[in-house]
Amino acid sequence: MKVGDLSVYIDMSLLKPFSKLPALNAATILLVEREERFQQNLADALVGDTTVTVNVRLAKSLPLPMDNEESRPRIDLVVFIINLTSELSLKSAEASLKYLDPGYFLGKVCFLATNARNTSVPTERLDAMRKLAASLHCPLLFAEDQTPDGVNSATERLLTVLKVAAGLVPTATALYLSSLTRCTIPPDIDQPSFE
Amino acid sequence: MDDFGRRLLQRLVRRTPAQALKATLGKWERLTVAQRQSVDFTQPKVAVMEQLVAIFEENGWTVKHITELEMINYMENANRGMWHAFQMTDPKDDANAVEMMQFKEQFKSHLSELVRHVSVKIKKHTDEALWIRIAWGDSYSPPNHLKPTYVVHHLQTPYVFVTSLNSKQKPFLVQALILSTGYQGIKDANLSGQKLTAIRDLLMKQYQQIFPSKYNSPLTEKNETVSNPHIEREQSEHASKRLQMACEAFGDGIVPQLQTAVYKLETKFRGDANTNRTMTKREGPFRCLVKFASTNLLESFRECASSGIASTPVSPLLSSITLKGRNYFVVTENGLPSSQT
Amino acid sequence: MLNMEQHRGSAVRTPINGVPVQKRSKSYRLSYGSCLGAASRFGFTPTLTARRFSTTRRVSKLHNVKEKINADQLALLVKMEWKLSYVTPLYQFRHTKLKSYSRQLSVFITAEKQQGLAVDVDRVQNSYRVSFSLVHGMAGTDDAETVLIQVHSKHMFAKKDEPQKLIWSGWLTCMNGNSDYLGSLPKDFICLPLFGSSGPEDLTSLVQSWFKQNFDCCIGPLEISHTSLQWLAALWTNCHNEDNIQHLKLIWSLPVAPPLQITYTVDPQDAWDLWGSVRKGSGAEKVREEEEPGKIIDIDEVMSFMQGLNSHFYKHFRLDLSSGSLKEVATSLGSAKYNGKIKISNSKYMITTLTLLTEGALLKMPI
Amino acid sequence: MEGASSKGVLSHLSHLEVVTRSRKCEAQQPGRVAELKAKAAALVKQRDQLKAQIQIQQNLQKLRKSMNKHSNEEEEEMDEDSENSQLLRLMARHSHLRDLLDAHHLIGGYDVIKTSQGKGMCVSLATAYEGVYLDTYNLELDLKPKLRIRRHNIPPFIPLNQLAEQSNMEANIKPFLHLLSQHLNAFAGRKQQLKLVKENHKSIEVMESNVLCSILVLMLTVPRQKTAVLCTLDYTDQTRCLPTNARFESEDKELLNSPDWKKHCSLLKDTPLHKALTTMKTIGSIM
Repeated sequence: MKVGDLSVYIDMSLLKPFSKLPALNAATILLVEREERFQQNLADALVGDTTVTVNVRLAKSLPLPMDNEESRPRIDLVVFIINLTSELSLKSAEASLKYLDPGYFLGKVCFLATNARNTSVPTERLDAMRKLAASLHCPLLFAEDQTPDGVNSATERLLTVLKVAAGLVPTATALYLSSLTRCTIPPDIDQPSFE
Repeated sequence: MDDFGRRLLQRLVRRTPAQALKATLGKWERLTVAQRQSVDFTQPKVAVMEQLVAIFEENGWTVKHITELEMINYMENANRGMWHAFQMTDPKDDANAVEMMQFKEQFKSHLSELVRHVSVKIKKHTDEALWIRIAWGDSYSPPNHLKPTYVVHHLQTPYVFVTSLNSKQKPFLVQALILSTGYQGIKDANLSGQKLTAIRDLLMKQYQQIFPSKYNSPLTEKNETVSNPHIEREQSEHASKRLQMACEAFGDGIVPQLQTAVYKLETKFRGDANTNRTMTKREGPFRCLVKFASTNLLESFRECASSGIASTPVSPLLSSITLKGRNYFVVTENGLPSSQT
Repeated sequence: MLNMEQHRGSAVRTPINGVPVQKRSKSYRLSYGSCLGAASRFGFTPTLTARRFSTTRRVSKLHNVKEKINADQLALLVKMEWKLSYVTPLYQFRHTKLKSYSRQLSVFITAEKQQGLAVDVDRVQNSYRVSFSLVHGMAGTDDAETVLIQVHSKHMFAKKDEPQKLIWSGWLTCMNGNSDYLGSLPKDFICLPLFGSSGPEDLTSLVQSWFKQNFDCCIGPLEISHTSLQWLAALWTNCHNEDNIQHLKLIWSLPVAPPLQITYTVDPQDAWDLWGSVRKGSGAEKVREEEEPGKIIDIDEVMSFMQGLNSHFYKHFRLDLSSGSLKEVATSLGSAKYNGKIKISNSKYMITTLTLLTEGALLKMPI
Repeated sequence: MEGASSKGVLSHLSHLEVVTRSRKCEAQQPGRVAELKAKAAALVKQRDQLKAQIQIQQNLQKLRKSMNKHSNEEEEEMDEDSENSQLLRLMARHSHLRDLLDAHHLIGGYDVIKTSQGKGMCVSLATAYEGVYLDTYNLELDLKPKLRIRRHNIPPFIPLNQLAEQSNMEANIKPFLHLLSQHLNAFAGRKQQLKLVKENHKSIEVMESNVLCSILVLMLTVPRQKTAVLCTLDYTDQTRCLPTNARFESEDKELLNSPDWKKHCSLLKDTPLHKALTTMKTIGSIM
């Protein structure tokens, strides 16, 4: 495949952060969740915010279908919702990453993990999650998806990150916020201690 | 009333919840309204038992009446024990014209020729289904009313549903059925379950099926919930296509409440080619038994397909539950379409 | 304050004020430590190491357990299905004082039981008899000895001379616990992290509350994690060439409404062939390994073994098992359930299984 | 000083702005002309296309007329370029079939649509009785490797497989669909009649019926002496919704031999049941 084709391929389905002009006092957030359950509650809570008109786009995975390319507003923040009790949820999120323009990874992507406290979550998956977020310098938020307060607190935190990512907060840029909140892991995370 | 009758009645009273017993007595025309009122169902079972025994003795009713009562009770709540479905094959041309009276006489006469002591009771249920209660005896012992076999047959259809039938009794029942219905053979329909209504509706296609049609399928209209204008589902066509395929494979709305499906796989190993190269080249079958269980299996499968846990189009193994009306499969190498790999 | 020497290579955690405090607050410090330890799993405080399962396991075949452990104790261990719990280190538990513990526990149970019932005292008095006993030979080099607890009782209305029935049994063990961790415990603490119980629930909670009161420890339910279940599936399949496992049964549950349960039972010989095909170095190294006393099994082999089973399943049903969770693994050698129920039916593989479960329990220990 | 230089700079900037604006509109002029030329070319192309389509339609009409007249003489003027006429003949046949399908849909026969990317088709058969649309039944068929019924919701007492063999479905599906539609409509008609009888004639008790409605036993009462007459109707021919045989039984033998009741017998055999019963009631021979 010649480089030319490659670029066409990449360009075609790649989601770009600055390909369109932003709307006035509005922000658009894309929630990507394989299970398509928590994202619905989050969406209903997010659009409730009165200070900013929030547009929510819901998707099961990337790439997004081409045909509603024109009608889709510029996406300011991409949130990958990962249900830690399902291996498939993490794999599907990982597979979607390659459809994001590198520009997104400067503070416009964040991971939201649910069911982290569930004991059926093997520690290896939790570490893989943290390593993925750390390697992409993205923040890793944890949320409780079963209770309404869990949904509300997750919505609050997403709204703050979204407002910064959409440039609606004069004093902070997306990159600056992500450098403060990005996930880090201890250096010896890989070293097994039960030899 | 002899103590065998008493034991039979006691078992019936003990096994049936008070309300159901009351309803059954209601349906049993033999009791006058006064007699029915006299039985106080709020009392413990022992007291209810005594009252019933008194009424039975008062009317001089025998074991025959008790078995009649038991049959009505069984017909009302049949979802217990394990029901097996059979399908009669190669019908003669008059098979469709069999009429109830004619079937009743022929079945009773054929069966009593084959088995010396047998008690047969045939009743028609409200849904036109024929219920047959058979108490088997043999040349020495009288019919054993404690372990009756129940058979349900819908006239003009090849389907028969049987519960608590042992292998010794089976040939006699089969012979009697064939002779009295104008069919010439019978085969196991590979369908069994605890809920008679579920396996009957599945086999006789008495449930809402979705077919591809020109017009906008009712499914998409149903779930276009009016959501907030600011929320937009990007892959909504994928979702509706998945839902359409899920409903086409497993039915729409209320589906027969099947609870298990069993697959005996005897196909070659089919891992992903690069990691299990040695296994895929292996000659023999990779034998395994897969059992799916859920309180409502078809609903679970439907949600698997519509939520994407199962990829669509649905695997022919799963969709053949509804297509063929079966829930037991032996899958061999040729049984599986080669395109499956 | 106790100076908790950390695992090799990681920063030593020094307590905040460093002043020695009496016993009561110490356990508080310890339990505080455990939640801190748990917190470290969630990536907030980078200083503490998150521990996890070892990635390789030695299957020691030489342990012929039969000679070392006394017969009827072994029979009991093999017969029952045990409910697992984890126990934090016991403070001042002495293997020498088992006799007095038996008496104390018996009195404790009788007192607790008596509160509920207004029955004349002497009949109830001798109805619960507890016996603590040591299980020799069921411990690694530097593990504490395994303790077996049995509660006999006569039924309330039984006649005087009727023999007492065994109504509840339990054991505490530590099988090949991590030597660094065990070494790091101060001398008055004994670590028997794995607690198995079989019998009525109320007696189990009575015994557990007695332990909590007397040895200042925390006891909680211990699930068998997804990874441990996969390890057990591989370990048991690995034994097929010596003891026929009859079948490898895996029970998955998928998160749909109503929940879907899938029982995937594989023919033992086919499972063994698949296991053989994923073993690394099934070529040359395998021969070298034969001479070694125990074979080394690697986590990647376990993963590709499960991956092989799942992709075979997917190719038939186009249903991805990894979207659900593994709930139970069973063979003729034993069965393990996610909710913490274990049955070891063949004594030969008790050591490996208990080692795995001990590791799971140690993960719950405070740092 | 600082203000002057800035003024200098500002004026320079505005001058540059003026220059660019003027240059842009000159460039505009030639662009405008090219744009118009392209538009013209596109319009010409579209016109030619439409012309060609009209030409094809005309040929199709001529062909369809000749096909309908089954005129066997060869259409000389058509075959100058055989490949083109071949295509036209195919298109004609296609539009002919499409019209046939629409017709079937209109007269309530059946609808056929393609499914699973052409590998299968789904037939939906509508049933109606006395102008009232009743149930619609569906049949999904696999075309490859051979015509086979894949899925259907036909009730089990309609012998679908026998009908398929009998009308040799695999060879030609039209007779099979016709036969099946007959069976289904007859069944729907019989069921509808039974429903109407139960609704309109409460006084007449239905003693016996079956799922296929192929047998019916009614209890009639003669007004004066209140003698009971048992009327049995047999619908042995399942493609018709009228009984093939009707017979009466009663203690009062000679009542049955009376001419009225003979007439009733044939009446029941050629008129729908609910209508026949109303006429018998008006004559006064039954309650």
